Amino acid sequence: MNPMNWSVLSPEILLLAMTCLIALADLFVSSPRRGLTHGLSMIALAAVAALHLLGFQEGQTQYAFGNMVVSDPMGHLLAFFAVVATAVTLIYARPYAASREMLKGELHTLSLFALLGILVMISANHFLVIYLGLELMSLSLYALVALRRDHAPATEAAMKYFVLGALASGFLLYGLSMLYGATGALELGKVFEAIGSGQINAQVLVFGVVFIVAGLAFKLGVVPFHMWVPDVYQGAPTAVTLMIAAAPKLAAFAITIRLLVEGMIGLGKDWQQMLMVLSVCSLVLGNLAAIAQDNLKRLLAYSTISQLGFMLLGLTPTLIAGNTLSAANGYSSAMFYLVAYVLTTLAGFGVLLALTQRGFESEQVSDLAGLNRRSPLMAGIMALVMFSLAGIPPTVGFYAKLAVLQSLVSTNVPLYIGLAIVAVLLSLIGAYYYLRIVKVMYFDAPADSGPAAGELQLLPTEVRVVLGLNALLVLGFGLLPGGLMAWCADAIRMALAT
Amino acid sequence: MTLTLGHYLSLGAMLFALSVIGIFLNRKNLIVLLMAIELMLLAVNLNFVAFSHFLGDMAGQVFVFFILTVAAAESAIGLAILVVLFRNRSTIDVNELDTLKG
Amino acid sequence: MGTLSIAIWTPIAFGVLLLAFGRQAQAHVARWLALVGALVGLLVTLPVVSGFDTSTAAMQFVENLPWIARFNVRYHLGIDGLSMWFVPLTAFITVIVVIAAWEVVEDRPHQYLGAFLILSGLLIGVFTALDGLLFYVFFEATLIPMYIVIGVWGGPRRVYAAFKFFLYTLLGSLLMLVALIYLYYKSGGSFAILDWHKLPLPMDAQTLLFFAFFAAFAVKVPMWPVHTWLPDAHVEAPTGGSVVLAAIMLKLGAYGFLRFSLPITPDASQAWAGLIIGLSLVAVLYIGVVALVQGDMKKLVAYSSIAHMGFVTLGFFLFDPLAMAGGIVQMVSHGFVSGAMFLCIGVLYDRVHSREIASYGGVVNTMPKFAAFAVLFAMANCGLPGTAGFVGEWMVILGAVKVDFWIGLLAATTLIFGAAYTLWMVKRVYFGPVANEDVRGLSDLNAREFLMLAVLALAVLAMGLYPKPFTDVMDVSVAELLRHVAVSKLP
Amino acid sequence: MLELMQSTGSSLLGGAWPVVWTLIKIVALLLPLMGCVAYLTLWERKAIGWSQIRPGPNRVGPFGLLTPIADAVKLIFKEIIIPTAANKGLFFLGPIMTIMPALAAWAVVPFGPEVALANINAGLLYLMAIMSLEVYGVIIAGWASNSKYAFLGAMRASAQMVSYEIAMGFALVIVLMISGSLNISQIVLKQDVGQFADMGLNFLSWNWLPLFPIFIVYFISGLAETNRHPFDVVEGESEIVAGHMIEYSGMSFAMFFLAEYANMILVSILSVTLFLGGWLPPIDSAFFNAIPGWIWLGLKTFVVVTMFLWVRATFPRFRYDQIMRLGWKIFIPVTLVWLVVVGLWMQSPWNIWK
Amino acid sequence: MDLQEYLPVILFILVGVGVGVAPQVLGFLLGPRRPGAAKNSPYECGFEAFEDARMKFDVRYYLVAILFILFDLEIAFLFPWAVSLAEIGASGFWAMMIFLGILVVGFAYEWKKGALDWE
Repeated sequence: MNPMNWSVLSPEILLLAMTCLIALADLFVSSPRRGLTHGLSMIALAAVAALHLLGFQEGQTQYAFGNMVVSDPMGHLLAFFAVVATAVTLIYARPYAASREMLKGELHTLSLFALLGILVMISANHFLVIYLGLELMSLSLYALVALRRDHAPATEAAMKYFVLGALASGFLLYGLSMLYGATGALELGKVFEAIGSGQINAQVLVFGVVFIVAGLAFKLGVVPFHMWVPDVYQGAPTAVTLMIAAAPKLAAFAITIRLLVEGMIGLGKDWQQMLMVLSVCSLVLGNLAAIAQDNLKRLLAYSTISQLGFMLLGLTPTLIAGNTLSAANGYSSAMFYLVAYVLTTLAGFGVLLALTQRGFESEQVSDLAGLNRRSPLMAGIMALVMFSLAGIPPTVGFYAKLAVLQSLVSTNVPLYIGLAIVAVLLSLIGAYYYLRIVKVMYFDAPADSGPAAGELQLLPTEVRVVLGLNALLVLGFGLLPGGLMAWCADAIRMALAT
Repeated sequence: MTLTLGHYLSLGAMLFALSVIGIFLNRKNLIVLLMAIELMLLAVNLNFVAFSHFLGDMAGQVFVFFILTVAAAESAIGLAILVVLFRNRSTIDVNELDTLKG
Repeated sequence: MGTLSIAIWTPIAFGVLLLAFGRQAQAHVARWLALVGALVGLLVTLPVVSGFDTSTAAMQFVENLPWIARFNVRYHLGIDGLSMWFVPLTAFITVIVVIAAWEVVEDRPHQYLGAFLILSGLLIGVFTALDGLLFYVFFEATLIPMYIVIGVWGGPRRVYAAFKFFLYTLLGSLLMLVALIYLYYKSGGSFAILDWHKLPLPMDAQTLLFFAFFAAFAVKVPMWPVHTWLPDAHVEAPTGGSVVLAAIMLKLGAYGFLRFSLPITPDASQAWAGLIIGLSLVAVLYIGVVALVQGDMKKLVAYSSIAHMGFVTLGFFLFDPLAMAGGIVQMVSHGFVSGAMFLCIGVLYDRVHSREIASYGGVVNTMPKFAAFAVLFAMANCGLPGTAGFVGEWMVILGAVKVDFWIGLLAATTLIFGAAYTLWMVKRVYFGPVANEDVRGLSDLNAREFLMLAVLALAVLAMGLYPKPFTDVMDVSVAELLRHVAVSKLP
Repeated sequence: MLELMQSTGSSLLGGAWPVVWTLIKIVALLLPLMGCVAYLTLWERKAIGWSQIRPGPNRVGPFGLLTPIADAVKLIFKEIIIPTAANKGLFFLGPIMTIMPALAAWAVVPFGPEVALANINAGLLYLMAIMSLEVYGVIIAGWASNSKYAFLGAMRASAQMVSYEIAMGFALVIVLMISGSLNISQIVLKQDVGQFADMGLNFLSWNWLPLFPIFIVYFISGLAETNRHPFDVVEGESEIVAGHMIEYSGMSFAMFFLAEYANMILVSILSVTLFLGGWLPPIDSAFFNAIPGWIWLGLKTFVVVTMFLWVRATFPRFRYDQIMRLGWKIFIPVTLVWLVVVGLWMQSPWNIWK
Repeated sequence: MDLQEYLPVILFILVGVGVGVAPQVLGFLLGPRRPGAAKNSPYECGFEAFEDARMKFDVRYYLVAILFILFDLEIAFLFPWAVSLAEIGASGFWAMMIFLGILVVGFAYEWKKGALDWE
């Protein structure tokens, strides 16, 4: 057993300490604007993000706490994005929450705890740590969804999220218990060894894998485990929807990689097929169902389902005839896809949140009507987001799709090339409803409701700057995606090398 | 008759299946849903304990400890959400949770 | 930054500037800024013309920088005889569009003009990209401004048209994307188009690739039967949109055939040439007939565009140097002519707000100067010798006759159809007695309109009377391309 | 004699003998317990009477010694009323769930070294578990009655019980820390060593001295757990009459009554076991050592039980919010602090529990 | 593990149930049975019971229940730790102190939030 190696987890420890501090500080020194809470949160997040970035640049893989946690470049990178996503979410959420009597200290503390769960999940190297991280994240998010106590849809969404989330945890746990039984180990490395030894009852293993994949699929929200996504997206306060939509996906991706790839690459052919089915189903259902939506958040929920389906495609091409190169290619593509998705989603919800001030929920697609006349900047950002989600260059979304398609086609297996074509055709359907939003914003006459251009100027500088930066990144990574792609590739390469 | 691992696993699987069925078929009462979730975690616990016993490895039982704790936290949050929901909607009938659809 | 980069990014920079700082209240500033941007954009393309070396088929003005290291994508630009003319043409048309929009577009002109400037840069990017992915990025990105332009400033059914335009073209290009990725994989990790030209490919791969490219470019050209988006888009688009669509965007598809289909999949191209020729002839003949019965001027011109583009594809797939050069010349000339036609319709529409042929009659009586231009362009459109329209069509027909008399004959009928529908329209709109009060109240061209039509008329006449500079540029490249296509790439 | 019984029994009954033998032991434990409970009620009335300078019950039998018997006979022959609106099955179950834990907990109480019905290793854990079940009886009774008073009483009682269970749990944890075993016999024996025990002053080595605050917390929590005065708002006569048992009569009511007193004795005996050295004599002298352990245990328990009565006779009733405040805001912090103190103490060189 | 030791426990529980059942049955058998509408209605100080007794009640009871669950579990964690404190040494002790520290943060939070106030 190696030493505790506390420094490996220093960002997480720092975050925990700061969160506790913030929780208390908010109680004792609270103002209606939560200036102190917000400021401290930002400082904490900045510090944690910086630590992770430094860790990523160091590029080392370290184990700690008796091999229970691992810190590798992939983890650092995902964690960095998760922290940034949370920080951005909080910045966007503040004016929104303030106008809805939601700006309690809990918004920050729960978000930070959810983030902590995410970070723990990302650096997990042990079933127990995965589970604890997952639950810390999930429980915080359940509570966040219900943060508007007197808002019936939010509480209903919270209930649904809770029940299905708990169900997912149950599935995942059941799968983990099966794996534990089959391999006699809870540590990922040992599980991997045991599976590699070939002396394990394959049936139990596959049984376990089925449940694990189902549990992960629930968390990612892909068909057929997507039921919660639309309801929760729609019902939750928009700020919280963003919290659910962005950073947790990174964590789900991390455990997918850790569990399936690092832990069970030997069972690749089993879970690959499952993922394939899941992703195609998600693409079909997500894209088709989104067309019929009038609620913007619900539409984005279905869009998320299809986006994650596309992302999962990147995880399917593994180990074609032992070709780990194509596997790494696929995983890094999926990772890039996810990061691009998170970035875009942040900007999209950022606009929604900016538009929903002053007691007006900008939830219906029709609420965006004529946005271009009210606020060309917001409309522009939203259009950029939509084009990015649709995968139209020169936005980051295009390269995400390109990367995944590339990883599929590069296998040179007809099945995968077929998948690529199916994915492409389905994303054409997707383009339809993304375009519809652009249409509403640009072509339709302005709606009476909604903030006027003047009111949008009242947005806090902080929000405007971050939103602008966010949009610039969506476009900027579209023009120069190379660096980000290289990061993802490096991260995955190093993760697989160990 | 000696109890083999298979017996425990079968029981665990049955409990698990029961709870899943309970979650999906139950259309009346949210409390029953919460209980089904607890049952599900208990089924998992049974699995872990059985495996832990037959493998001679304590780690599984430690895991159970954590699951129990988390389950408690989970039901606490579940109950809290339930109370809030009831105050808003005056019902905990699963069928009546239908404002969100599209 | 190289010449081509400047040509691409100058208009885009001006466009972004307009979008960022333009205000509805200061529309005039926006117009002048746009005009300056368009003119500067045109100026910076002039070195391309003056510095072009007609004696080589190699790429010129090459810029080659790493872009996305992960996929070995490079910022690789360059032009040869096939693409050279489209760079200044695009910039030129953009100037015309800006002028055409001057007082006409009152609703947020900064956004309108900004979109066109950006579109201009992107289009130049498509014509100059030598990297497959770079090409694709420009190719796709052009959809966004066009979609917005049609949707915001278009006619009553603009939403439908915008969606149809976007989704049709997106469908094709997505398949092309898969093809590009496949080529990337096949070539061992390179997106360089020129590398792909040398890539040996088995027949079945070639066939699949050919059809993937076909899907993208045939929609864009558009070829029958995937042309249906075009009439809608043209009819609903504002004048500027129609002009750019007809003059430039349709050429993207044809250019794609030249740059991708023919050199990368020569064997499949030869094998399926019959299909393309057949479809082209259908376009020429059938669409000609369809055009004849249109009551909407814009629709008529739109169908005529399809017919003319049929000529282009026909010329390409005859594998004859004359026909191919004719196709390219036709592309350029159609750029001028169709643009001019749409502008003429725009001039009328601005005054009467109707595009129906039936709403007009005897325009020549009230707008003599305008009618003169209109008739000139109509003549060009039906390929009257001495105008730009004649040169390309004539070359294609000659080439076709060389290859197969019957193809040539069928192609030649287009002259008749073209003459029929164009002249009939001219007769109904411009000649005869003044039809109604609207026409009676028409005022003739103002200085701005006169300027832009005059410039176009000059171009049309110049190209028709002295086409040598155009063909000179192409000859070497066309010959090189045909030589390349003639060699089988089967492994 | 016992050996003779053992051998005859096992030869007669074979495999079932251990069960029968255990049953015999249980009965042998229960009967005196029931007697104690019965006479505890009498003792309570007497003690309170004396403290209020009045004689207390003295009509039935000499000094009123037969009063409990008369009470029992009266209760047996009283009608058990089941309210129409009540939930019959649960109404019946309520008293059972109340009396069962009160008795079952006795299984692990040690009456001397190795003298416990079940000398299980997880004894304390078992106690915690079984005592937690007590709440169910209250809740079920309150719910089944379908009466507002009963319902409110049950809510109050359960909230109060669970609140104090936390403080009690922390107290037990602290005891565990220094004894290092969940086996209750071990916990007792552990108290017999130490510096003072070496000097012969065993009672100073018992846990109550180093854990004095915890002992107090435990005792008061015990009062609250059993819903005894001054924490008996559950059945505050002036507000909700008899709380969760208001609808019960006759023998059903007697079950609650029995359980309450059985619990009192249980809590007392546990205080003695955990803090006051159990069956151990207070001073290491030949005379004291000669007295059997169960007598010491009984004596100590009697003293503690009498403290229950003394408290009842002396203190006014707490308000409900005061009860909750005491449990959450005073006891939990106190136990937490003491837990840390004891922990640090054990880490320090002055650790006395090595 | 010696499960034999648990036999008395199980038996005792059964006997405990028996002790609960037998007297009640006895009471039923020996006591009179004279039901009446007034006698069998819920006791409400002589008033007619006017609505279902299973009414909404104060949310604070939920709060207590939820807090209890959480704290009781902390205690469950402390149990094995306390038992083995001598063996796990200083690192084990400090690990639990961290845990308790976080617990105290939560406790302070509840306190300040007013979750522990009854009024």
